[in-house]
Amino acid sequence: MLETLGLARMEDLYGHLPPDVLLNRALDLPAGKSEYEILDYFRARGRENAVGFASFLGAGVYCHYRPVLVDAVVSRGEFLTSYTPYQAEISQGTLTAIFEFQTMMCQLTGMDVANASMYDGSSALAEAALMAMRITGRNRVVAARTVHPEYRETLRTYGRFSGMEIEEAGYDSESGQADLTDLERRLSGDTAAVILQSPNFFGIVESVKPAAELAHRAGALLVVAFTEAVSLGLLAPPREADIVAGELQSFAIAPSYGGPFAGILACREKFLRQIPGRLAGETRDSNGNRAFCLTLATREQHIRRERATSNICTNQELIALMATVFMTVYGKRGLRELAEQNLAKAHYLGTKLKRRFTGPYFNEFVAVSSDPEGVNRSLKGRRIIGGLPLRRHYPEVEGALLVCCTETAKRADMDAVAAEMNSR
Amino acid sequence: MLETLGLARMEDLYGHLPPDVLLNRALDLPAGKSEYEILDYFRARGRENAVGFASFLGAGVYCHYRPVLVDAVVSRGEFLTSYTPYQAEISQGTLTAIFEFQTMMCQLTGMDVANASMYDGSSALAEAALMAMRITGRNRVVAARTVHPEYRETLRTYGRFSGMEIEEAGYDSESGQADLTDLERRLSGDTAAVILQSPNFFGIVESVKPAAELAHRAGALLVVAFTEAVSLGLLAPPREADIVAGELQSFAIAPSYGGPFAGILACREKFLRQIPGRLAGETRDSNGNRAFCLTLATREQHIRRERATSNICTNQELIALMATVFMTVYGKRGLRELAEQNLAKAHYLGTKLKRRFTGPYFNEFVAVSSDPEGVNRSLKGRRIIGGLPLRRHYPEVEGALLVCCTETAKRADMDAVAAEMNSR
Amino acid sequence: MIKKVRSHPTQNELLLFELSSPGKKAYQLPPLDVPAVDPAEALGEGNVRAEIEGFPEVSEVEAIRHFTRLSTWNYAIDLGLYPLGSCTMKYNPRVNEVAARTEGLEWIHPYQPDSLSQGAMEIMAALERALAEITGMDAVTLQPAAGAHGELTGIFLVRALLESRGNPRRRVLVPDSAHGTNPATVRMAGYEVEHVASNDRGMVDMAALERMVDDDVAAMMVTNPNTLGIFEDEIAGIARILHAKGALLYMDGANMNALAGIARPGDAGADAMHLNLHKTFSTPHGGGGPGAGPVAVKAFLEPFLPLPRLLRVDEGWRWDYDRLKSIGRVRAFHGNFGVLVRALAYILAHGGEGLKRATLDALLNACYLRKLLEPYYEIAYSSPSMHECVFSDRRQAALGVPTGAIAKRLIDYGFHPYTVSFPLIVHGALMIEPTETESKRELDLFADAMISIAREAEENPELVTSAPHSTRTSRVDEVAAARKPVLKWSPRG
Amino acid sequence: MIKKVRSHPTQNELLLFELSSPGKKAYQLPPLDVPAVDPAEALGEGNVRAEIEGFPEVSEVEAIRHFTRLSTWNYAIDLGLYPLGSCTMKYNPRVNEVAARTEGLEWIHPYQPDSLSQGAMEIMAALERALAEITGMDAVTLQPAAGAHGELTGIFLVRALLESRGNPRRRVLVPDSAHGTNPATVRMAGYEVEHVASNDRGMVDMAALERMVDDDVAAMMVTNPNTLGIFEDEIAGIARILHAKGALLYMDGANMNALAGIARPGDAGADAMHLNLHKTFSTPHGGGGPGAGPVAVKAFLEPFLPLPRLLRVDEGWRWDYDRLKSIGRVRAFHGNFGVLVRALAYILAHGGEGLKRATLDALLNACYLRKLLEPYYEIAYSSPSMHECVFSDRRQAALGVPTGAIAKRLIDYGFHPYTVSFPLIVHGALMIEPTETESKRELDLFADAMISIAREAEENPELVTSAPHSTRTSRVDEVAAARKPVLKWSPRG
Ligand SMILES: Cc1ncc(COP(=O)(O)O)c(C=O)c1O
Ligand SMILES: Cc1ncc(COP(=O)(O)O)c(C=O)c1O
Repeated sequence: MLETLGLARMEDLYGHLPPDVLLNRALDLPAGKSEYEILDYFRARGRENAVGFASFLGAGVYCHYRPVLVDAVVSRGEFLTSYTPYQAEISQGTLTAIFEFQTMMCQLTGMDVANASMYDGSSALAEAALMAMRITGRNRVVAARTVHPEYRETLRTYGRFSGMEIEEAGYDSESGQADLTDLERRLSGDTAAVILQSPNFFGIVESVKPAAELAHRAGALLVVAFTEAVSLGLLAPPREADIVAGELQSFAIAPSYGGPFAGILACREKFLRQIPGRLAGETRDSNGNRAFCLTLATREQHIRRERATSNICTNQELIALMATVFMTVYGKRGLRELAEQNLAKAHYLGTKLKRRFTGPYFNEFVAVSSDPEGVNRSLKGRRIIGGLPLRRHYPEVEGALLVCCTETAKRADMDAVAAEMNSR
Repeated sequence: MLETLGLARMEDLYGHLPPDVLLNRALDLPAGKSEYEILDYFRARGRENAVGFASFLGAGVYCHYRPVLVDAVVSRGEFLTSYTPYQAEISQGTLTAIFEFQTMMCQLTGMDVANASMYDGSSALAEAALMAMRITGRNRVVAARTVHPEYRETLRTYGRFSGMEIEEAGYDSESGQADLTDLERRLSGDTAAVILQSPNFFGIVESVKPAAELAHRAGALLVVAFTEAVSLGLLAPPREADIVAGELQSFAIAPSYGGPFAGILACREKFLRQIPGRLAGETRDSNGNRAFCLTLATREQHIRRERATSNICTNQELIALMATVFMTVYGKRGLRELAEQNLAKAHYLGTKLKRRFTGPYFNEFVAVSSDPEGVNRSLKGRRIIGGLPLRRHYPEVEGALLVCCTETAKRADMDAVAAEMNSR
Repeated sequence: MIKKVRSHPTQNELLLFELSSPGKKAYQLPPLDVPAVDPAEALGEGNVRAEIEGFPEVSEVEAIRHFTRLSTWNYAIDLGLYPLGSCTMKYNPRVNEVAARTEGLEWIHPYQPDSLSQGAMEIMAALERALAEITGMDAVTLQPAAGAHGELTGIFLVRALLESRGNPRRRVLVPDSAHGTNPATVRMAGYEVEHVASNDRGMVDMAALERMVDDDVAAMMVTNPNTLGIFEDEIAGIARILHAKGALLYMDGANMNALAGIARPGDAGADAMHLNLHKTFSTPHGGGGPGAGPVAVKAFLEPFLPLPRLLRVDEGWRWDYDRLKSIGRVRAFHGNFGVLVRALAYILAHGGEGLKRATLDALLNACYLRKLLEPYYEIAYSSPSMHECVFSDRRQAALGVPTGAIAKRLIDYGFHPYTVSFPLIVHGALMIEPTETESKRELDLFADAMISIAREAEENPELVTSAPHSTRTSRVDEVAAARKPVLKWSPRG
Repeated sequence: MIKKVRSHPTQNELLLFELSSPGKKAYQLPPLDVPAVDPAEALGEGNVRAEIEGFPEVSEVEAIRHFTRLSTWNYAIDLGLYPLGSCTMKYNPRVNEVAARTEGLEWIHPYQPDSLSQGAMEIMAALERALAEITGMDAVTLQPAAGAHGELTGIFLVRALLESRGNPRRRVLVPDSAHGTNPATVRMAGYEVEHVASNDRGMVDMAALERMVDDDVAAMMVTNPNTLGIFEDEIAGIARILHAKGALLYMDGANMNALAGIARPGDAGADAMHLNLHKTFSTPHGGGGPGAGPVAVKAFLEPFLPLPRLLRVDEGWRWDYDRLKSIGRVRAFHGNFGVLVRALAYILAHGGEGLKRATLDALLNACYLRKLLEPYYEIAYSSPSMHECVFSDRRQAALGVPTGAIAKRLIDYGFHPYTVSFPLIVHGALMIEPTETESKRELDLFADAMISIAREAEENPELVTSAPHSTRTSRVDEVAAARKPVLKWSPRG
């Protein structure tokens, strides 16, 4: 091939680059390794993390069973190694799956429209707020402090440079739900959105309906976030919301130290033109057969450039596909049964412990302890990872652990946690 | 569907069976389990076996690296969940792979024809002996005692009821090679086959050529077996043999406590009609395109019934496919380099130990020890599985371990074995 | 009208040897951590080979594309109904594949000490127990690698037993409807095959049997349900006739998918039988294996089973080699363990209830298809069908459209054909086994296709006889392949 | 003549909702080992939902067949060349997938104590080190989830820095050849976009730049090589002009596949840049993600990086949240860790030498294709190509065959099309990036196809404009899809 190009050496391929930008030495990296050495390396690193521990951590990342079908499907090269389906005629597999995903997301959330995925729940929430600003032409956002702290931090970063003003509304120290009176107090004529999360960070189910009424009365939109998608199998969907932003990690996605996950944005029909991200739509091919394609691209950066609804391009399609397979495997009854098992497990442990809040909870709750760190330390000795100490994010909630029990929680481990916490 | 059949209950589907043959109770088996419980069960069983041990066991089953591509390929449903390729027009994938497999087997063994696989090396060897009887019309077989003991046991079982008389020829207690003079002494006018294995059970390379001359002089066929396929990357192929029977486990097949593996039969052109098992052949389709199909079925049971060359039907196709991917990944240079690494590792340890035999060895050898069991016991404490004590199969070789070192053997572990064995 | 498939481009691909170019590689080995050794020195010049003539050299991406492209030329269960009669092509739960890849099961050596293999041995013991319960037999060997291997083991057992009684006898009876492996097995065990005719109900002719059984008959091999998908309802009587003359009843259990949970061969008088784990107990067929063919026997045959046997001792499981009457090994090592794991996973997933439900669904699907197709195809025998139904092509053959052509035409309709021309006693057999894992929708589509082809046979036979028309590879010339066999690639083409 | 593909039947398939029938299930949960809880009691009537309207109910075999059938409708890297310009669709070694599934990496929670996460943190630290070395920058954040997310993070950093200096400034310069994410990002960071024209060599017009840069310019986003596949050889000069006015040079590193091992943006004056790990450092694109877009910066920007940061202390790694100047998080948790594992696996496999070799092969393949196609298609700019080459459809458009039609026709020839109509400054762009993992054979077949289409454009334009002709789905009506959007399935169709 070099001959074809009339070149002598491979280096001639970049002979035209200015010498001063060239790297005149070899990269300072170890020599290439065989796949066996590479796997040994990662297995060794893996052993330096907690392996085979029982865990009661939730707080936005949940450990659920993963049906084996999920891996069987996403391992197929036709899904794994294809690009964003711009060329519809040879991408119908991905496009059909996205269309099914969008449909199931609407069925779960009660919204009219859902996109093909966002990076994660936190960036989806930030985009939802920006979306609300575009829709309302207002610039203030009121977020409940019961929204996941890292979601609020992400919101702040996105908001900081886009003229978004963010206020946080407190919560009822009894119930652990957002304090709607405080929230109402903060509404004004330039409030673009009210942001709630349900179940909230404390695991407590929020009252979406009254919040929606407050927001709408003030001419603002209600944005509802979720971090535990399994709860949608049992909880009433946030139909009263205008935009729903969520995280699908619970749908067969391994915790993987925090990613890759898949965010989702869903909204009412009328806000369709303002939703960011990819959308697959139904249409026909020239033979009249049903077909699908990416649509409404005029919202997107590659067409609209600086006037796009967002700069998002690559999203999390393969993860959304995993979630789609997960939803297919569990189906209508399975997702319900799964949610009910989560409910039962969490309430089994929840009733044994002193809980900080009284509001209804799904699969996690805040447990009070005189010595949270001490509890975790001695549980660690028994290869159990206890709950998440709330100190850092909620200094006012002293001596508390956020404890999560999914369907994978074993009774014996829960008993051990209860014994440990009640022994102090 | 029951209505369509005009039936009321599912049980009516077998209402015509005589009551006395019906099972009038439920099967005494535990209730059905979820996939999570099933995987837990097998993981628990797995932990009851040696996991993460370094192992120096060979003796017909070898631990080699498995390229990740092998699993990626055989996990594809189109290979995994298809049947024997009787319908060529929708089985060209499997048929093409078999044709490539047969070709590579011929390239490796130096034979003209290879079949699509047998159950394993031992049954392949037994079939080779039966094949030799059919070809020569004779009924005696002389097998060297250096052939894998379990292969010889299998041969005996197959031979016992088919009128085969089996004699075993001894070995040179110096070199560890088959004793050709003893072997020659046992040849007679009704010897159908002489059977050698190379490298033999002691890991020693046999001299195929002189054995072939002896056999042929007596009008018998030479059957050469192999258990360590990787050796074919480095050793001269047994061209002088008439039939080659081998085990391909070394080609990316996990030890899996002894199976499934894949046997192979290869032979000279002129014996083609007597070879058992499936054969894929090249032909054309009605458009003149190259195509492949199963061929020469008149040798097989489904056509020839009691006059078939064998009763084999289902064989080990998926395993043969794994071996095909393995051979493709390593290729011409890789298989050589792999074999040379095996040679180097075995000789590194071999030269540190007192070896029982002087013949040339590939990746295993017999090491002498005053207390083999003691050595293994203390190695086990260090999570090392030592060599195989020869006592059971070769009582005359007292105080000996059959030690194998593949490319996966780590220098430190080999040093540990050497230290342990030389310390007594 | 073809509803099930549409045409789409599939990638062409050369053979590996044609793709190959010198210097390409798809492998990398870790650096050698010991001194290299000169092969010629270590092994002797003469023992070292030259480079492997013609062996492929390709890159990693070429390798994965090669096999991925090839795979797209295959039909498979994962793509649709695969109604091969007698083959029980059911869907095999993917969890079985994951179970078989458990590290502590996949990477263990058959020679590691029993003390380090207890988990594997417990799995085998648990499977032996379950299979004994399901078949109604007393003991099970898991060593045979496939059904035919199991048959061979079974007839070896019969012969060993009879020899121990002083006379191995000479003949083994095989119904004329039997699978080819049966007679082939009989010969490999040194017996003569004697065929037993079927009666007009598609069952063993009892009168004929009475006449044939004498004390030179070693055994009879009966498949039940037989290859016509018909239950031999005289099975107990067959056993009585044989036993009265000191002969044994061997049952070919390949069709156990029709009985699991509702009837047990052991209760009906079978003395020995094999099971095809890769059929009834779900190991993906992998284009032709691997499988496993355990043999279950009554207590009096147990001493003859292949060695070693699992033995329960205080410390746990032990392999017992000390068995004087054993026929010896039928293969090296402990059997196709990976397949055994899949079978146990399947049994654990179903439980007793689930196995029976699967059986009932298998019967339902077969009877449903028979019902839909009977108006268009001639059923071979009027007796009720169990897990499969067998038609004759008489009606279509009269129009010049034999079973083989109908099969090829099914491909255009998006289905894998049924089993063609077997059993032999049926004129142009169409042998259809849907299995329990197929949905009504898939069955209805299949019936539509079959009915549409029946119509084509009348209106446009040529269309059927020249099928398939839609595949990347059109009708393959199998005659030419056999006339001058080309069984390997060679540079000159 | 079409050499690469042949037609074959592919299975049709309904949507899950159409397949669904009540009572079917593909799941089973372990029995509950604690008392069941009444949802209404625990949560309150009003909080409990009715059944999920329309949610699917299918069996396990229907589920796997559904997705397997769908998959066969896709083109993919595993099937062949995927020359999407700017997307770097290279083959991603399968070992990466295995590495990412390591139990101790896949099943760890981001909130488990640092003491139980040291392996994960070491992996991230090692990757940060490697990326800094490859880019010639001082510090790296791995938090961004994709390239565009990295851009956003990068411009946030620029703005935070400038604000800390007292004036964020108002404008960010973006070449007219830039990828759409660049201007979109600028707006999201509250800046105005100002476009910089390209000169006739397809590079930034330095004179124009001189004029535009003043102390109201915050930064310029430069892609290098740019989207024309041309190296901006004045890059150092661009940096000088910007720096002279206190503005920053942000580099879009999406095309790093053309530079790794031969040149480092940091050495050429870039202050901040992102990398698309899913392009240059190999994560399979998965039909649209996931990816990762780490941002590498010079030391003076390090204090502003998102928190938390990895901190080395005596006990090992710790997450440091105590960073006053940080812009804060750009997402929850620690980034797309699974993608980071794949990237490190790729870097470990290649090493420094291997990365350079890959870069050279990428250049070679692109230049080779350009050479073969130049006689038939009009190259957009005469400047030398790096890792991709961009043609214009002028010659074919004149015959009524625009780039979009040529792209669709490529499908009939068995290839995925190139990137169509981007960059915008090229009339009907054909943007071709073969990547280093393609073989000469595949490139030659692609060139043959392109040349054959060029001929068809002259002899039979209609054939090209009505393509594709061979796919199961013919030309899709995207206009209708956008006119009245149907974005979800509903019972009434
Ligand atoms: C009735 C019957 N018996 C025996 C066999 C042989 O089993 P295998 O193919 O596992 O050797 C089969 C398989 O085709 C069969 O259908
Ligand atoms: C030049 C360029 N910049 C930025 C991006 C955006 O990267 P991502 O898709 O990962 O967000 C792309 C990807 O298409 C690109 O090609």
